[in-house]
Amino acid sequence: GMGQGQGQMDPNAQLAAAEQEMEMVTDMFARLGELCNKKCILQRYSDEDLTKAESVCIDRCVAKYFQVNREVSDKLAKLSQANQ
Amino acid sequence: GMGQGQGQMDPNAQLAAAEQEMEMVTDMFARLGELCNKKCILQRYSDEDLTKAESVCIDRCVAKYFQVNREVSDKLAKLSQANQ
Amino acid sequence: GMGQGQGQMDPNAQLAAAEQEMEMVTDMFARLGELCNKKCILQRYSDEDLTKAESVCIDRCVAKYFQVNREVSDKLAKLSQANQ
Amino acid sequence: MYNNYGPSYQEQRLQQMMEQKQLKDFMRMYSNLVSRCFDDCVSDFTSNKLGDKELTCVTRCTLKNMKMNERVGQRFAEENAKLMEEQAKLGN
Amino acid sequence: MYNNYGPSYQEQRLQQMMEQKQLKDFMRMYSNLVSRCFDDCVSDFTSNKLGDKELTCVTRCTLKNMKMNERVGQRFAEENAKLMEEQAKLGN
Amino acid sequence: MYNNYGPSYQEQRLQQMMEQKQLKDFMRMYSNLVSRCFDDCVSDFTSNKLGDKELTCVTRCTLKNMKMNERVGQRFAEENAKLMEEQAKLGN
Repeated sequence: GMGQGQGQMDPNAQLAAAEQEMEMVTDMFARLGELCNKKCILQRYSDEDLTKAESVCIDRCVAKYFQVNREVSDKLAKLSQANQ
Repeated sequence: GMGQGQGQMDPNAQLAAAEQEMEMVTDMFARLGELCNKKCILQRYSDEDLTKAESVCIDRCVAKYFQVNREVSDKLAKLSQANQ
Repeated sequence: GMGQGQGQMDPNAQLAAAEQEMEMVTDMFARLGELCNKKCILQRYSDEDLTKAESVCIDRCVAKYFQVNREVSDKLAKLSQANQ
Repeated sequence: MYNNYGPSYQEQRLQQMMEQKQLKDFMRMYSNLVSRCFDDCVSDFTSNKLGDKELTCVTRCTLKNMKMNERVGQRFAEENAKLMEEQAKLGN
Repeated sequence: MYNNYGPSYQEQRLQQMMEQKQLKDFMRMYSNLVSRCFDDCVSDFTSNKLGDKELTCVTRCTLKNMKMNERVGQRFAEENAKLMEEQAKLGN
Repeated sequence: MYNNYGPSYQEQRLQQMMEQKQLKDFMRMYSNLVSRCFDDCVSDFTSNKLGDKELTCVTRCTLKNMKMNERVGQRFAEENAKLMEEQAKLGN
């Protein structure tokens, strides 16, 4: 209910925020998956298993995507500070 | 539920399930349409009508998309049985 | 409606219509942005600023997109009149 | 707005949902035509106005893609009907 | 349907939302496999039936892409956990 | 939370909807920057850490694409205003 104590967020808004955050994570996963597929799966398809090379590529691709995510995030933060 | 009889699904859930199914069909139609457009409309654009070749291509493209749909569906079903 | 006067649309429907219209505008902006990015930003990336050429390209790209929007809209209108 | 008695209430809600979906589908088809015909027909930005070649291209693109959509729709409906028949036989 | 007392009500709603999301994610993964494997494996429209080469391709495509998704998912979860740890340290 | 009297109730709901939309738009712009700059700048997977060339590329990409978005937004707003003026004259 909505009388769960002082200082707590409206439960409907809590649920909406949790839903929004999950959508963001899903969206990031979808984009990352599409791009790493494009950049790492080069042979379509000589085999049904991932090759060693493809597996290593995928690991590094995911790691690099998260680094780009941080770089962009930091840049946007710096820009908004500069504008205040 | 709305008390519509024994063994019946909650009408809100019924409507949500119908909506979800329609979204799936719409999504499949959109993807299939995009891919068959890419693979069949090769000349952009010498004419405003579909050529005979394009029409035949479209028919076969739709048929093959549904076959791939079945193949993937069967494969997923086999894999989930193997996991049980 | 909710008792706001004669002849007025149901406020929930009003809000839904406003939301739908905003979604259409957002969708158009996203598509146009993607295509003008593809057609105008050719160097990736020798500089962090837009060049003069890129700026002019973007302006003309947006203008032409809206013209295509009108052409398609007029064509669809003519076709639906022909069908009545 | 709704007749609040039993099955026809559900029917009205389903009807309304399908009408909203049809409108959404039409708007999406329209947006797709605009972006596709812009992508296929416009690459020259030495001018800010569509030239004759581009206008002709956009006209042909619009008509051709609408006819393609229509044909895909017909074949899709047939295949989808087949699919649902198969699933019914399997007891899905 | 819901136990309407305090925190477990929220938990139930959250649980239901996550179940719906899991179903949606599965359906999306399935649709992605179909469109990707069609795009990668089917380009010959001299026939309206999938040939042996195409069927083999679709099988390999389905399995390979599922394994890829699985690996991406594992790496993603690890990286995401790292990211949330960093944000917690920064007081986000 | 809402003042439940007449027109200002609608205004508050509209306001809230636009705030949610602005937040959504910002998050989408952010996701687009990340995927675009990854796609444009990162192709070398002999390492699992971004190199200097890649970092420079990502910085330029982020700034350039933000400026592009800004310019597109200005031109879009002008063109959209023109379009709505035309539609108003036609009595739409």
